[in-house]
Amino acid sequence: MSVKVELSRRSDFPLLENQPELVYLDSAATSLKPRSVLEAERSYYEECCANIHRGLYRMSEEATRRYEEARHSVARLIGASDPDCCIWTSGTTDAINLVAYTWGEQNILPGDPIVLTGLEHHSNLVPWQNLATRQQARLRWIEPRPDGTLELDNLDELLEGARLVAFTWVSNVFGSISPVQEICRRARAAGATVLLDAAQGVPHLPCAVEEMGCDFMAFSGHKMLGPTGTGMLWSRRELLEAMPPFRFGGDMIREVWRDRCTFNELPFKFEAGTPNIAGVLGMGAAADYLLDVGMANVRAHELDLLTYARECLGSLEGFELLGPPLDQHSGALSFVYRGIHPHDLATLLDRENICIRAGHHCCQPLMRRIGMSGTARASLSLYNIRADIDRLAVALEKASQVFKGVLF
Amino acid sequence: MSVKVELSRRSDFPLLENQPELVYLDSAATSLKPRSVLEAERSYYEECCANIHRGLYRMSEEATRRYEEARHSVARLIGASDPDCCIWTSGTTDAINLVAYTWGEQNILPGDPIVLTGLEHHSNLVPWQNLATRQQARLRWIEPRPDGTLELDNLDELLEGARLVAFTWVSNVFGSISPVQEICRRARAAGATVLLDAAQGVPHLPCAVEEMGCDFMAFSGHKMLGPTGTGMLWSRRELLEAMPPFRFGGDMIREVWRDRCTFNELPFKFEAGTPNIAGVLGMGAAADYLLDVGMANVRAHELDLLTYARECLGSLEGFELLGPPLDQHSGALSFVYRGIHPHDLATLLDRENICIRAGHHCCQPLMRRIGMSGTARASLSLYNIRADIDRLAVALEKASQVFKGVLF
Amino acid sequence: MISDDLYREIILEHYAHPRCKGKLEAPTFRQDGVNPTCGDAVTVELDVKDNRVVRAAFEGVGCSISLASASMLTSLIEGKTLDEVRELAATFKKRMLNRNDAEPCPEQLGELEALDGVRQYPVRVKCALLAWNTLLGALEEAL
Amino acid sequence: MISDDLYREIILEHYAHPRCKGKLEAPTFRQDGVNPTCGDAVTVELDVKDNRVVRAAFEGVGCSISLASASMLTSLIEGKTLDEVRELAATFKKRMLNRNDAEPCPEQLGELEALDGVRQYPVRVKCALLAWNTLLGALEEAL
Ligand SMILES: Cc1ncc(COP(=O)(O)O)c(C=O)c1O
Ligand SMILES: Cc1ncc(COP(=O)(O)O)c(C=O)c1O
Repeated sequence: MSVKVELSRRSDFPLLENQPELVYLDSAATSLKPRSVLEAERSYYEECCANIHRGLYRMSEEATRRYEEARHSVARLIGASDPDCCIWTSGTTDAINLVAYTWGEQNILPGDPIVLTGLEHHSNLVPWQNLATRQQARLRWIEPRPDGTLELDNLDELLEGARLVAFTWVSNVFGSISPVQEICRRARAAGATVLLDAAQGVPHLPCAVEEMGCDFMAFSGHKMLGPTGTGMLWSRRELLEAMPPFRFGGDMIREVWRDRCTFNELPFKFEAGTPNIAGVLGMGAAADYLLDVGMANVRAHELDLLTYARECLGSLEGFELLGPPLDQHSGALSFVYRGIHPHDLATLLDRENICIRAGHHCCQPLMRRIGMSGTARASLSLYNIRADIDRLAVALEKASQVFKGVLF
Repeated sequence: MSVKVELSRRSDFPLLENQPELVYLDSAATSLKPRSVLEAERSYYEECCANIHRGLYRMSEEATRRYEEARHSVARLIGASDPDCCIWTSGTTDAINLVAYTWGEQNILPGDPIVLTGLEHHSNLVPWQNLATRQQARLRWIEPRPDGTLELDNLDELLEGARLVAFTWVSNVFGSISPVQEICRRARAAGATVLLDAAQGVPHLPCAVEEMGCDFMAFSGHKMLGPTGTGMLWSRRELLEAMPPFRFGGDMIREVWRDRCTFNELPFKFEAGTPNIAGVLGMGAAADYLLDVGMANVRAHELDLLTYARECLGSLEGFELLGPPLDQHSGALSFVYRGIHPHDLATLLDRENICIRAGHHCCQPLMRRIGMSGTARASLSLYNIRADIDRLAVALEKASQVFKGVLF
Repeated sequence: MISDDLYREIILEHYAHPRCKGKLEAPTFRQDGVNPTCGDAVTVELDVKDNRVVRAAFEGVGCSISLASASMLTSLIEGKTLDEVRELAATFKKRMLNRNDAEPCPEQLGELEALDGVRQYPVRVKCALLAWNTLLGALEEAL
Repeated sequence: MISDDLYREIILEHYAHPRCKGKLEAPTFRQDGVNPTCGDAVTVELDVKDNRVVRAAFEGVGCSISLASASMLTSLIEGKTLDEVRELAATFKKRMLNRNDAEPCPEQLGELEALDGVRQYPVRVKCALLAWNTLLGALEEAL
């Protein structure tokens, strides 16, 4: 992707326009938002601010139309042919908890193995831990290698009798891309249901959810250029129809009596109460934006940046990249630098207007496994440019001055 | 409140500026938003768009600071002395489900009576219905009178042995204000825990949550001038500390191992995953806005409008107000008019640029109880003015022309 | 009565004086339908002999559009074969769901043409279709 | 080494060469502390005789600020009575949490003054306080 394209994209992001000096390298935590996303929210509030689905006036009708159109946009982005199978949630965490409380309660029985990987974010670990405790199920672990790739040699053993396999598409710590299709294929062959945590996948990689082989896919809007408070759960129709609802209340019902009720059809059965209407419209606009750029172009741009970063930073004395080979690498660059503690690095880089993250990245068990208390992580998105990497390299060297004579 | 004050408030609402011809009388469904709320969201996205709580750079720190400041603002609005007892949720429905899944699962045992009123919105009924089914508990009913007030003569009988009393502060159908303190006092004297659905209360009435006597209070941001996708659960510290968490994931944990974890302190224990950061800032700005106007002034303005509306509409031939005496009336005016079906009314009024709601208002059991399939409902907020009522009266008479000779 | 794109005279006429309103003695098919959004409810009953609708009736609560549509439906289908009824329903649904169809209303729809104006009010289209979807539910049993 | 408002020489000095690092044989009090936000962890051990800290030690993983603060803490409290230690901790916490305190640093805090610069970095204040909060936890047992 040429510099010209990069720059024109950057001007779509008001925060970068307002702070041209800023180098934002924390998109794995949350991404910046393009103008069209903010505009989708603003125009809802200023032009057709009404509740949806039940209104008999035009403004409410228009809000409802935009709400359902946004669902179509995100369905298109992930390659889902049936928008009714795309459930709005408030984020990845909410989507995974939805599955744990509904499908999980119904299908995980005492003694059932649940297979996770050692890479999982707390949001794709703690809900299963809790479910396992409630249902007396057992957790099994696909082990990560030190570079964030997964050890699959003993996979068939782990899958024996497994009811559920839940794993991340892309590690938020290492940026390592899991072999999704292989794991899904082998898991389903073993009779397991598969949940894919796509929080770090959908924003970076082309997605054809129906071909990946998973049964559930969860992701967040705020990491894919959309607003906070949005997310989605995708699943197959048979599964969604067989599941009990999660939250109960308005909109998810069909008929209500004092002692019982019947539930609404998909997708509404899982969308109780007034949803995050403005947020949903923003997430739809984010999907449209990504579709417009093209996810293959997003990936190509990211690969270019990753290649450059691995070269440029890799040549710094004392820089150690924690991560997989380039072709399995997406989004996040974790590293250690000259023994400087990640917090100290983050503070020193912040002084140079560079935002990186430091710590356990909501992956404490992974940190224990690799024997670290945390890493420094720079993570990328389509608005980053090579100059951001240059700035990072210079700032790292400057940071090293502080600890010269102390650590090295 | 003088007309001058009214008008100056109206100009705070961009949608009213953009559509001066619009008469918005559906605030019980969702309210319009003042500029300061949109500005709070915009400035987050354009100035300090970062994830909270874990960032070590200034932008993230600033986002965290604003997020916690918003909690203080809403705490102030509802009179909560301890902001840690104020849990962000995605809305009233989410907040009530949180209580049902956590406190409910732990405290409602087979045979336990749960007392509800016949006025409840589906969101404060279906979660309890479902809990009652799961736990084999029983529902008992405080009966509504035809004007939306509650029959309390047999309350002590209903309360015998009750574990939970869940009821609405203000009916979203009739605008009737429940005698909150009396019900709470008697319920707690009988040993029951009390949940107050304040979705229609907080936007309209002064609130001193610690003096009302309830144990839980749930409300939505989008009905109190704030963004969609926001809400709050307030409770007492002892209760919140004794409750298990609801959603599991990032941020709500303290330490995580593969097989177990410990939970974070209040309020974070209940706020798993990346929250609706922009929405929360908007809800904080909405609280600031309401505090600035003063809830006593909001109520005074509303009483003025209700008085005027009851006079002005009440004198139309064939107009029948469904609702309580003025001093127990807030927000919503339900009515029937000349036998014209509420849907037909809503469509005919929409043509005159007047937004009202028609139908069961998510209260099907209540509709059955009062023997109607729906009502027409005009609902008010602080940006409404007497001229809106005048426009409604004229449009009703015009609508009646269509059905003249057909119905009357 | 004023002239109106939505509330045509013939609709109000059916609303005020519904045809075929009531219950059949021993209907061959009977189906309840509700519109959960608004609480409208309708029951459609059919007497069918030799694959032909001999009598039809409806009962229900709802707005002028949904009740007028139910009234037109029941009066139109009497005497038609089940295949003809299915085709009529399909044609009507297609017409109602295509807001931008500028073609004249298919002749076959007869006085249902009066509901053409509803297409400009998308939320009310559900009202116009309630009885028809209920009818189709009843006919599924007939297969 | 460059001069720096946050990373003062004395902090880096403690970080590079911590005092009192290690374990005590049979500590009177022992307390673990973690900062869940970032994963920093510290253990504080005390030998207490006649209400006086005879020896103190710490172990832990963390950034320069949290480890330097732990090192200063342990070296400062040796020889002090528990009441003096509590007062010192309270004074230090108050100082750290008041970003806008323009007063000179209380003399009592000694070389802890070097941590004054941390106040301008609110998220790092937690690092500076980790060992102190852990100490206060240990002292609660002493009551
Ligand atoms: C009384 C009452 N309770 C609960 C709700 C549900 O609120 P939300 O849809 O914001 O979750 C509403 C809103 O419709 C309401 O009016
Ligand atoms: C891999 C992964 N899974 C899940 C999550 C949780 O997402 P959210 O906080 O938006 O619910 C994150 C985000 O931090 C993540 O990186």
